[in-house]
Amino acid sequence: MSKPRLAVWKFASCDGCQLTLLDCEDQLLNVADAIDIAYFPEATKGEIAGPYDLSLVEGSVTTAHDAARIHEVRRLSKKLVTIGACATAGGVQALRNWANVDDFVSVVYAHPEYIETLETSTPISQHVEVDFELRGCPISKRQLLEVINAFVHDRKPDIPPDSVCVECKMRGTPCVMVAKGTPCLGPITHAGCWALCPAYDRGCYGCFGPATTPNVAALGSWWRGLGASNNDLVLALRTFNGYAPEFREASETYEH
Amino acid sequence: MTTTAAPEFVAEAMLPRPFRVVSRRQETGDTFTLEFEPEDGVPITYDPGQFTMLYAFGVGEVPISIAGGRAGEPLMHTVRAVGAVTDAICNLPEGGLVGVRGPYGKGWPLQRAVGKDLVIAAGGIGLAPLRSVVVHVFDNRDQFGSVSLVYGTRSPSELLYEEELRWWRSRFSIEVEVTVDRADAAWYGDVGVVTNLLPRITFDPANTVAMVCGPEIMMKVVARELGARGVESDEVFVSLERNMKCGIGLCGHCQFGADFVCRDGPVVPFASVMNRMTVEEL
Amino acid sequence: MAAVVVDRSDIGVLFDALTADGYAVIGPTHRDDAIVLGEVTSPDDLPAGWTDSQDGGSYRLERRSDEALFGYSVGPHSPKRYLFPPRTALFDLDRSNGSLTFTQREVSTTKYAFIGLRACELAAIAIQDRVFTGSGVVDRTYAGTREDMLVVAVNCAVAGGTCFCESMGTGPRCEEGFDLVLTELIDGDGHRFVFESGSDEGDRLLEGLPSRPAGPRDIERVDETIAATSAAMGRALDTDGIQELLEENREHPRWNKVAQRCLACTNCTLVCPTCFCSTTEDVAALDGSGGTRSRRWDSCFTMEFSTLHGRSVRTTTRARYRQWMTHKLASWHDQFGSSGCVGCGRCITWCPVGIDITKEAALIRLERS
Amino acid sequence: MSTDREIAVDYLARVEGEGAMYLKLRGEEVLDLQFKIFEPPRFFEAFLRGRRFSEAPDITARICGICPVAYQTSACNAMEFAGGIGLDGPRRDLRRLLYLGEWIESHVLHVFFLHAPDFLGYDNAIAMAQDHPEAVATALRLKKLGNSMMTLLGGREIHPINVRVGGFYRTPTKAELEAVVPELEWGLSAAIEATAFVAGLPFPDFERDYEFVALRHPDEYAITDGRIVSSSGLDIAVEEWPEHFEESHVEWSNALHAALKSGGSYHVGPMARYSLNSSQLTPAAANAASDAGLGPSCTNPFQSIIVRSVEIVFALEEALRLIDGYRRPATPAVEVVPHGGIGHGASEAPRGLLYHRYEIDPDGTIADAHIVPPTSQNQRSIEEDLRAYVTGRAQLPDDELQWQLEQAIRNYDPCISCATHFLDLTVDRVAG
Ligand SMILES: Cc1cc2nc3c(=O)[nH]c(=O)nc-3n(C[C@H](O)[C@H](O)[C@H](O)COP(=O)(O)OP(=O)(O)OC[C@H]3O[C@@H](n4cnc5c(N)ncnc54)[C@H](O)[C@@H]3O)c2cc1C
Ligand code: SF4
Ligand code: SF4
Ligand code: SF4
Repeated sequence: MSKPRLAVWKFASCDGCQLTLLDCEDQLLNVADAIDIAYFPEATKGEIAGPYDLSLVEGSVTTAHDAARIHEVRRLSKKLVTIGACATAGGVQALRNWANVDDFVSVVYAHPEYIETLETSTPISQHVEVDFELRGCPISKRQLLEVINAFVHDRKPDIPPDSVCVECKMRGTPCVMVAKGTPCLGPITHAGCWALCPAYDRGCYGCFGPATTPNVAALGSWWRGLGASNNDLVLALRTFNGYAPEFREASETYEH
Repeated sequence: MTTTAAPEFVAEAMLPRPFRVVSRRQETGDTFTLEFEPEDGVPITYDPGQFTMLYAFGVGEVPISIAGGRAGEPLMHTVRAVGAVTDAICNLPEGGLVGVRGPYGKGWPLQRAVGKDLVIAAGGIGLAPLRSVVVHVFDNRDQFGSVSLVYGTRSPSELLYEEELRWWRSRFSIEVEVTVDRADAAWYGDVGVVTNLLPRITFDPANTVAMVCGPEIMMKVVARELGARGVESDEVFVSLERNMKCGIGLCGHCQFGADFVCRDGPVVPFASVMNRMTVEEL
Repeated sequence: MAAVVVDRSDIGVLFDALTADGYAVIGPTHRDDAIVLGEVTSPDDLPAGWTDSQDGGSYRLERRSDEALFGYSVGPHSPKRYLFPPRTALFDLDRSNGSLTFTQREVSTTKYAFIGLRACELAAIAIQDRVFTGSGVVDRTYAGTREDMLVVAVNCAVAGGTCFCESMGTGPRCEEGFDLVLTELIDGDGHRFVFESGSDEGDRLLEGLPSRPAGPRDIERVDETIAATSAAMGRALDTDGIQELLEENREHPRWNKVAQRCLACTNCTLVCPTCFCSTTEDVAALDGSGGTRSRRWDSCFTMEFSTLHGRSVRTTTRARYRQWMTHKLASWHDQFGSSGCVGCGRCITWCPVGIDITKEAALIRLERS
Repeated sequence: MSTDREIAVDYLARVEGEGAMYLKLRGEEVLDLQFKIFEPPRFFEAFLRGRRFSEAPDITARICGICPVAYQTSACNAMEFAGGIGLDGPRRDLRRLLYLGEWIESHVLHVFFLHAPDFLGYDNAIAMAQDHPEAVATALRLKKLGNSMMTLLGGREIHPINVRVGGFYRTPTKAELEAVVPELEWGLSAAIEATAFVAGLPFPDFERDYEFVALRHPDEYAITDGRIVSSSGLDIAVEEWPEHFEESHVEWSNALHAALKSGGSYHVGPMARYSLNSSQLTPAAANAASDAGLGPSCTNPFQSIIVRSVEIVFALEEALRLIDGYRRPATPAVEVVPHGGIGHGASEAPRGLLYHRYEIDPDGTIADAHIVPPTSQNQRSIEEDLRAYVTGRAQLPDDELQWQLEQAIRNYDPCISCATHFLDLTVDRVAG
């Protein structure tokens, strides 16, 4: 039986999500046994031509070239899974979507005319059909392995879309919002990180993006009671998943 | 502390036994009937209407009604592929292995129907849990008065057990009426919803037990229609469906009001749930 | 056995005795700005001199003027963490060589001794006993841990800001379900504990403690302490006819109101000492040779909880909140013969936005249909 | 007759990010050489404007998934500078310890997964594992060790959540740190062996006279802070960076090129650190270096792989020392309140000096941000290496030349995600 072929693609990103695969030290060789790592430029020079059975796509679309390239990736891939906040929600670079990109370019570059970029940073799903979106900035190792496992066995990945609070409580961390008045995005943020931040004595900053049906308005009023300003709310909602619809819309209501 | 049954240890009750697929038949586009034999040779004895928890390796476990399998026969399930687990089960080849726990829940009140007329009404996949009732009736035909089966699906291609349906019909000892919502070119039978068939069948409303299984809306409509014909709502039995993770009243998922559908149902008298069935998202 | 008095200076003997008997001793400890359960090996591990101030969505630790060991009310943890752990492996699967084998996981053999459980927590354990062992099937993990467990309970000397055990008839005095119960007294007669035994095991333990018989003055002080706690309850819930009230008000507008504030974050259910919902999880080896199935905490507040054919039955937060509260206060009576709420106040305190079950019930009563 | 040749690598592999190389040759003569970074720009410096000073560590971490701690540290340093404090005592030790975890992880990744396959002729480490299973198993275990230090101190290995301006959110207990000691001890001996293995690789005969730039600290091999020094005697405080360095924008790259104002390219990274500070290495690291045949400095960029191995040894030894002396601080962080002003911060990322500069408004809002990552500082040096390397080797067949030139780029462990604000190789041989 021939092994399924895996390809790892990079768009605008920090490389952290694809590094997560290399960070699975204990499982890496098993993964390589179960699937052919056919295209993964960060880790290998060798390259097996497509089509690929599974494509992991990291990063968002920010250039005209990438907007075209993603269609080619889709064409070459049986299943396409986006990995991380960039690919799933546009990433931190989507903060440009609220600004004038020309201003942005001139802040960073002396010769803006050399820079080709789009006005917006957009998630992969705005360009092509996506089979599964894995959240997190960065993604969790455990969940990445679950997605690969599910794919190899032709099943749906078991990635509960609950709030971070579920994991926080399972972990036994006393709620930082209740016990210390520290603002926390946990109740509206997608689980998967094993409620890391509260366990380290800080509020969740939403790096996994919105949970299902997040009640941002209710959490927002509570935050204000804890002393947060509208601008604090805008900043908190607009980080790595700011362009996810639920966070985006809510942040816009706090802007005025 | 009173216990209704001999205490059973749960993790044991949560522990499936391996069963092997001995036959697989495609019923419709997405529905398959599979028969299973226990690897350890110990068969499952059940009441019609009960269900098992079927476990697909590495994917998960789902409740599935027992469609048949009398003493000495393999365990029969009819499964519609609608999601992760049911897809995996429907894709099993002959010789494939699953885990089986059960049987669980309260089945159809066959004893109560002895000496009475019996109305069996099924919609779609709802015929699966009623199939074993029909089989039981044929095996014990003299225990019941007039028996009728009304069955409806959305289209002719979605009819389950077509061959058996034809055979049941040919026996004339029970009345079989079938309808489809939308006909195709080859269909020369009835068109319309199941309730349309009810006026046609004969039963004594004062001495009838009805067993109904299908989508919630269909069960409500049939029960109301039967009520209008004079059947008491506590003689109408419906089979409820809720998400279940354990099948034994511990996971909490299947609660419908105070009932744990897995344990207090799935078969319940319509009278006990009709108020609740009108509450949205209960 | 009659009540005895143990001095603060001698209380360490109890910890030593339990440890010597092979118990893992679990008690209140001060961690992460809260009082949580954890392993304790001596009275030094207890949060001496701390108390808490609790309200909807707020919990703060404060210093007491004395060095009381139990001078606070319940924290975010309950014994549920140990009896019904957040995640339990059920069985392992092996699919090598063409067969499928399921192998039961062994039940944990840890013997727990809980120190400092309150009356409401004893009531909650009694409820979970009925859930996990009382309805025909017996949950092995629960029953296994429960069987060998020992309880040193405490009569509450302070009522928390969200406590309402008085209304639920579950406290503050510990009536049953303990091996030992103590009342902590600090006054002119010193810092001491009045112990009463509730079992043979309790008798045995008491015999090993340096103690003196409790005098009438000590007993009087215990009664006064508990009475004062009863009088100081932070909350109250009118339970009169509550089952009918909720069952008849399933379409009450209040459900919509609360849904506007509710985050459906699950905190209330997970801190509740009686909530018992769970789901299952499968982990399979990448090569398909085997795997493990586990059970983990779940909550009726998640969207997935009631999924049927790819769609949730309770899509709205309104329906989910109603399910939770109606289950707790109403249908629980039909299922397990008591309320599902013991009045510990955790769901009020630990709701990140301070939604209050007592207030919601009162509002439905006020505007009942 | 000499023919003009073009060698183009459109997508360089085993580097972090997207880059390319273009080379145009006429016979032996290099007509054109470009090391291109086409990683799309992400505009961190622009959207940092308007954010709170306290957000800089978490946001800038996202510039690079390979060296987030470097970004967090330089950002914290800059904010602390603006707030008028410098971290000291156990909080500084923890910052250094976390950073060492990143050095170990990043260096092991580069040495064994990205670079060693070049020398041994494999496409990747997984292919290498077939013939060298033990070396790869050891490498994986070392990498995991680096990651576990980051997880312990930072919460997770990529984009740690525990770093804040002024220190940490939660500090570990001594017992938590001591739990990793046995694995660190194993790691130290494994890394010493690995250095010997790496020292035995075949190195091309190639030396260059670099202007090295790195941090230097009076008491230790500098990582988290220090003064900026160079081989030609520059010795400045971090806040003097703008006076001595400048960045320019070339048409073929999305990464800015940096240069010394005094003229010319310079080189940052392990070779620079080693060459400037090797006397400050810990004893086992110093021994490993001399056993591997390194002198007090190293000017063959292909041998940077040895220097990285030596730095792994150093990192493990230093980690053991820090854990031994650790006392948990009373509070995890010190309060830092920058009331406006300018903050400069630098630290030694695995790939070299990483400089941050922020202008902060009186209310703590970032008004301006400027970030100079190591790879953009090395761009010129890389191009110069390539030019020098081709000279005398232009007769090599295209595929061999391409492989060696790619290797010459990978000598720098270029992190292109960082540099963009940055690989493919194209060689054009023009018929002449
Ligand atoms: C008592 C009873 C008897 C049933 N008998 C049959 C039968 O004979 N044939 C048949 O095809 N189907 C039957 N079903 C429905 C069947 O259980 C679901 O279709 C199945 O659970 C869907 O799971 P999935 O993983 O394939 O789908 P997904 O949509 O991927 O399911 C996700 C999760 O939701 C749960 N879930 C989803 N739908 C249901 C549901 N309807 N009931 C319970 N849990 C659900 C599952 O537990 C699953 O873990 C019965 C259900 C019940 C309660
Ligand atoms: S989602 Fe975050 S971690 Fe992943 S590539 Fe984007 S910035 Fe990096
Ligand atoms: S700390 Fe945050 S994630 Fe944890 S329970 Fe509280 S609100 Fe939820
Ligand atoms: S708690 Fe929130 S911010 Fe922290 S790692 Fe988890 S999802 Fe990300």
